[in-house]
Amino acid sequence: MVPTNYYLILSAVLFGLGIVAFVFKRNIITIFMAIELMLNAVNLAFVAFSQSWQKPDGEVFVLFVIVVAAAEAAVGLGIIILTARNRRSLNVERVDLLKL
Amino acid sequence: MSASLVIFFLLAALAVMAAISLIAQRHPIHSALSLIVVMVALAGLYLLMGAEFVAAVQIIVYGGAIMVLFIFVIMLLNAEAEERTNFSKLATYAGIPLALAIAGFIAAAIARSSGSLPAAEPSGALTSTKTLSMLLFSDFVYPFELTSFLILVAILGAIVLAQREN
Amino acid sequence: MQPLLDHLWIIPLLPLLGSAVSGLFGKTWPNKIVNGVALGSTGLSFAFALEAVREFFVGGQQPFRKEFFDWIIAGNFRAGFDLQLDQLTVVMLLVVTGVGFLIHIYSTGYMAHEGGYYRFFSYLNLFMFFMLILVLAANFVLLFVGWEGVGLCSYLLIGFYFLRKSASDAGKKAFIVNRIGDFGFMLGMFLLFRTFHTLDFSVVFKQVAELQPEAMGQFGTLTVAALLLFVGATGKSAQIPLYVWLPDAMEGPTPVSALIHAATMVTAGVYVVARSHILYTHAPTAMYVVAIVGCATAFFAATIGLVQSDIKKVLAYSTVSQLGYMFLGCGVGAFSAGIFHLMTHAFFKALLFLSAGSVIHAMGGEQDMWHMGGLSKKIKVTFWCMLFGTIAIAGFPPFAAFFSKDAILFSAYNYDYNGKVLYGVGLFAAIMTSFYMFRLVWLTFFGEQRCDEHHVHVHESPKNMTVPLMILAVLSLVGGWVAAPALWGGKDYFAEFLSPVFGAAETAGEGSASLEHALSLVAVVAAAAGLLVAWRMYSAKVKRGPSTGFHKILYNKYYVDELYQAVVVGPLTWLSRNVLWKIVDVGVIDAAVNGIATGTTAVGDTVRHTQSGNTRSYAVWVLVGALVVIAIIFWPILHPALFGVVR
Amino acid sequence: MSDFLTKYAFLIVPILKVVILVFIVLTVDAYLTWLERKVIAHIQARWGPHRVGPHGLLQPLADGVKFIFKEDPLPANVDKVAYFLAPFIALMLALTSLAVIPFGPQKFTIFGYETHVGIADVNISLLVLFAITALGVYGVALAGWASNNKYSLLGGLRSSAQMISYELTLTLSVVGVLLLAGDFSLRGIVEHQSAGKGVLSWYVFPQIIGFLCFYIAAIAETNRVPFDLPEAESELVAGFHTEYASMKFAMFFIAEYTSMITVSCLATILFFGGWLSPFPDSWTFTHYLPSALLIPFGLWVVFDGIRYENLFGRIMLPGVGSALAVIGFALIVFPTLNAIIQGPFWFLAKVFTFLFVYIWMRGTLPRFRYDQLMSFGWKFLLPVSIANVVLTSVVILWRMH
Repeated sequence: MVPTNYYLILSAVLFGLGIVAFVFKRNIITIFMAIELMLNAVNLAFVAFSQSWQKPDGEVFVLFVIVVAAAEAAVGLGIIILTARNRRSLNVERVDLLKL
Repeated sequence: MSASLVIFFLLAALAVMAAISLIAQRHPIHSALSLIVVMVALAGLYLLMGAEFVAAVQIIVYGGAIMVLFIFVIMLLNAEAEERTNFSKLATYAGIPLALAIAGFIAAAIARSSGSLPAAEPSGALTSTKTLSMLLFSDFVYPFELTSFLILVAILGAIVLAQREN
Repeated sequence: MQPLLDHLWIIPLLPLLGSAVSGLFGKTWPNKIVNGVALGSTGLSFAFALEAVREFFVGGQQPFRKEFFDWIIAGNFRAGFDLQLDQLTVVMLLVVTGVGFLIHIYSTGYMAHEGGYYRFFSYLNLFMFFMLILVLAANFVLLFVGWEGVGLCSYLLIGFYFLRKSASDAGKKAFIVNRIGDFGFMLGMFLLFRTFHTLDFSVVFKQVAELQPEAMGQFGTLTVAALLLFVGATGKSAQIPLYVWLPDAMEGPTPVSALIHAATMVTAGVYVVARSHILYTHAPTAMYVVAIVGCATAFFAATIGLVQSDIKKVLAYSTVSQLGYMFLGCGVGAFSAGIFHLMTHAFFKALLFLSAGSVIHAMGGEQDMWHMGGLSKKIKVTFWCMLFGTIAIAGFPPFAAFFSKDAILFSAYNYDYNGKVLYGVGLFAAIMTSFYMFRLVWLTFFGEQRCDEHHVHVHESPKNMTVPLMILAVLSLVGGWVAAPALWGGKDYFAEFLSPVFGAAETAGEGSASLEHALSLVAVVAAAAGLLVAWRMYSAKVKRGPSTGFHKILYNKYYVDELYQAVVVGPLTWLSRNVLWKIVDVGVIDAAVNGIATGTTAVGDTVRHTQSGNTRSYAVWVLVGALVVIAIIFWPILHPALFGVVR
Repeated sequence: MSDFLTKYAFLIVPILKVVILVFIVLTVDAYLTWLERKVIAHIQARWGPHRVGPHGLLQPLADGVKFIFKEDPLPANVDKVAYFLAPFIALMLALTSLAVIPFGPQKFTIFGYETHVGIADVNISLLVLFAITALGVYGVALAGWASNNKYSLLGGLRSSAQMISYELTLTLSVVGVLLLAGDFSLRGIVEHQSAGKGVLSWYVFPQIIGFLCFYIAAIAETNRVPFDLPEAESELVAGFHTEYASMKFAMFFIAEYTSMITVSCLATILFFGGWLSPFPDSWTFTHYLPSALLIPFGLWVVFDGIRYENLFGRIMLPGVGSALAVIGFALIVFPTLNAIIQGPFWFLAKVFTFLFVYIWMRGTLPRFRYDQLMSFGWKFLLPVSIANVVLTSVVILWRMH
């Protein structure tokens, strides 16, 4: 059988890659994808734990996470569309009104 | 080296590769495709662990709805390859090391703490959809209803955001 | 069945409601409505008090005590809203509500033309509330609430004409002087709590009663506690050395002087001493001090009263000296006599003050006796009332003070520790009392009129002022008769009534009836002597002579105020200005505040630059935060890992 | 040799089954095109293909050859990866979805390895099916985007939007069946429908609303008329596969028809009792229905064949007809064979009916306008299917108590 902490380490690695993408990418949509990647990594950890402890709660939680991700995608992409319309660019570094 | 271990390593390698390509690709569509691959690989891992329902939902919702939404938006905005600007000195120099540091932290913590966990094996009774739905509608019923409300809010928000004011 | 006793809280609550209503909404109301509220609440609480007393008597005079709700609970300390009703309380309750009600009626006439009418009655009702709390309280803490409350109301009412600087100064003086006394009182309470771990009267006094009385000249816990409480009493009841505020308090409206500074509030000190009589009987030293202070005050104030020209000042000093008598009574162990004198004094001193107020009202605000004279024809009612009061205070039989003052002096005479001296001084003070009172009468009502008709139009006061006067006059006549039988061998019904409270504490009383007759005869003679001297000096045409020598000293009240100014106030002011203000406030507090402000600005200026507006930089900041949090969470797992220590 | 087979049966048998299935499916696809052209032609009072082979029976072969040998131009600056990936995704998913569909009841053993009719028998086969169809969007969307052509892009956008919208309905309409059956496995669902009263126990009767929603949504999912907006030739040239030619185009084509088959199978299984006979088992004579159909048809083909205009036809058609007739007789002669054939027979019959309805609709119905499509999907179909779910669950609860 596969030891649980293999899964956990894999999820940690994916999470880290998600963070890297989060800071490294400039395209706002891709950054959003990075967030989704992190969520997936977390889901993997959840499932691994729930299977390891033989408790289904973790999987229920994964379902919730997926729902939240869906809602987030809907709103986030709406925001992205708006930003792209107004700023004529998807590069986050060109969206820098957030200063004094 | 049992078969499941082999499958695990194949899928894990696939997932990591795809994640790396998500970072490496310049075009958002390619990033999205690699992300889809990651998700499929994760679904495979769920199956390997015996969480069939979650695997299916993972593909149906993530692969079938969310990522399609992403691609749809990318097409809609006709996004082209990203320009690798470096206006943020901080992100350029400190970003990647910090990210790796965090990942290392977590990985190290897991490696040191979770060695004694029982292996994540598939067990029929556990992940039968019946069990999940029972749990979902008994213990987690209020969170469940809340999520429905959340989705409603998200729909409204998306509509309000996306409509052109006229 | 005690329908009202079980809801004793109603009695104090009514004046509070009246005060709140007239204070909050009365500003725009016509005087009639304010009268309705004020008189209604006071009268109702008087009626309820009567009912409560009736139930008390029906219930066989069982001391009543009830805990209505918990007010403070901290550890093993409990201070509840507990009210009690025993014989002593009955006396105080009736005096406070009854006299208070009369004075309220009087005020409706006296204040009719003043501004801030609703304010006045709001304060007055508030005072009634706190006074009732004070007399009904069943533990020291609640009593202290009333204590401070009446102090506050006294301050507010003395400074009622706050546009007049002298008035507001007098208010502040009263307040501050009382602070000193209250400080002593609080220390006393702390000491009692530290000793007995509770402040309930019943518990404390029961424990005290079980203790061994301390010897004379011994300063044990009980003595110190008793003395500290007495410090508070001196402050509230204007005894040496804290009496100085009372004469100035005459700046307030006359009804206030009558109610607060003659009848009720100033007697609170006496009440406290009598209430904790067990404590005092177990601390003879403290009792001796009380007796001496009381006696000295009685004499001292009387001497000052001899030469004052302001009618109210005379009465003020007479109040001080009468309070001295009460303390003398308590000090020599004749608590019932002290309380008895408290009651009678409440009647006749209220009567005197109100009559004086009526005179002032008639003279259109004139208070200097040298500008009066010959008023007896003009304002008959006031004259007769004033005369009744004077005779009463002077101690002629069968008026009230004859019995009460007589009882006190008698007890003093029988006091073990050179009681004869106390008796002598008290007697001399009695002579002076009757002197300055008759002096007041002659200067005010006889002789030729020293004011010109053109400015002042002398007129009798309206009914709502004269009626209370008459009632009080009657009271000050008959008020003492409950003790009358003692003269011909009967028994003193008042002492009888109070005996359940004081009981064993009553050390006075021994000594033959013949001696008692002799002493009362002496007292009457003394009063008559004072009357004669006053008649010799002031019945003829008199004009104000130059004040010289001893007279000057007396007229300036022994320069006590100046002394305090030099010794206490001056140094304090210097300290406050040069240390507290210039160093502490400016140097420390303001500096700290401004320093924080400037520091914040400086930090903001530097940190501001991190806000580049670039989203990716913000993302990295998020990462930093996350890293810190994760590090903190995982530290216990990780630190071996980080330092390469392998399991 | 044989022990080798028995040893590796767990590998060999599935591979064999896959090969056979793929072969069958591809053939069926090919002849489905032929059938479609014929039927539509007749609906439109034409002859349809009849040059290549008798009654154009060899037309599919010709098409296949054409696809293989046609030139395959690569449009200017397309996104190569996506451009090549798209058709593969489409075909792969279409074929994979067939893997979980059971075609018959029997379990049989070869090389001592017990297996059944159909590739895989997973207990959440329905979920798997939906998962695969959910991914089906990418083929179309990527194709549309990659080929760097605004018609294609529009086609891709339309198709992705359309597919997402109708997928909801597709899934929700099935929930009713799931509630009744309480099982995710298609085999289990079919077996639940075998309970007692023959036809009446099929889910189409309690779930008629669900069935209608399902079938409409399914047509939309497969981008068939009247929902074929992704390739609306009158507006978008050819929609998402405008830029595709030869084999890649063929892949899209095969994918489309395969998904048609899949959907038909699904409808059969979910609502029409899969391989179950509509008649009660007591009627043994219905077991001869296959032969009773095959023999006359074969004879008619023979009879029609001898009078065919050219020699090739006169040889081929009687051959085919006699072969069919022989099969029919064989079924009568060998009852065991007949018994085995019953399930697949009914299954195929039902599937064929649905396929025919597909073609029929294409022949008759006009195409939706895009806004009509969307409002129909979101404002009518989705609410109805949700209502269906609620109704079903209420009824079930009411039955419980």
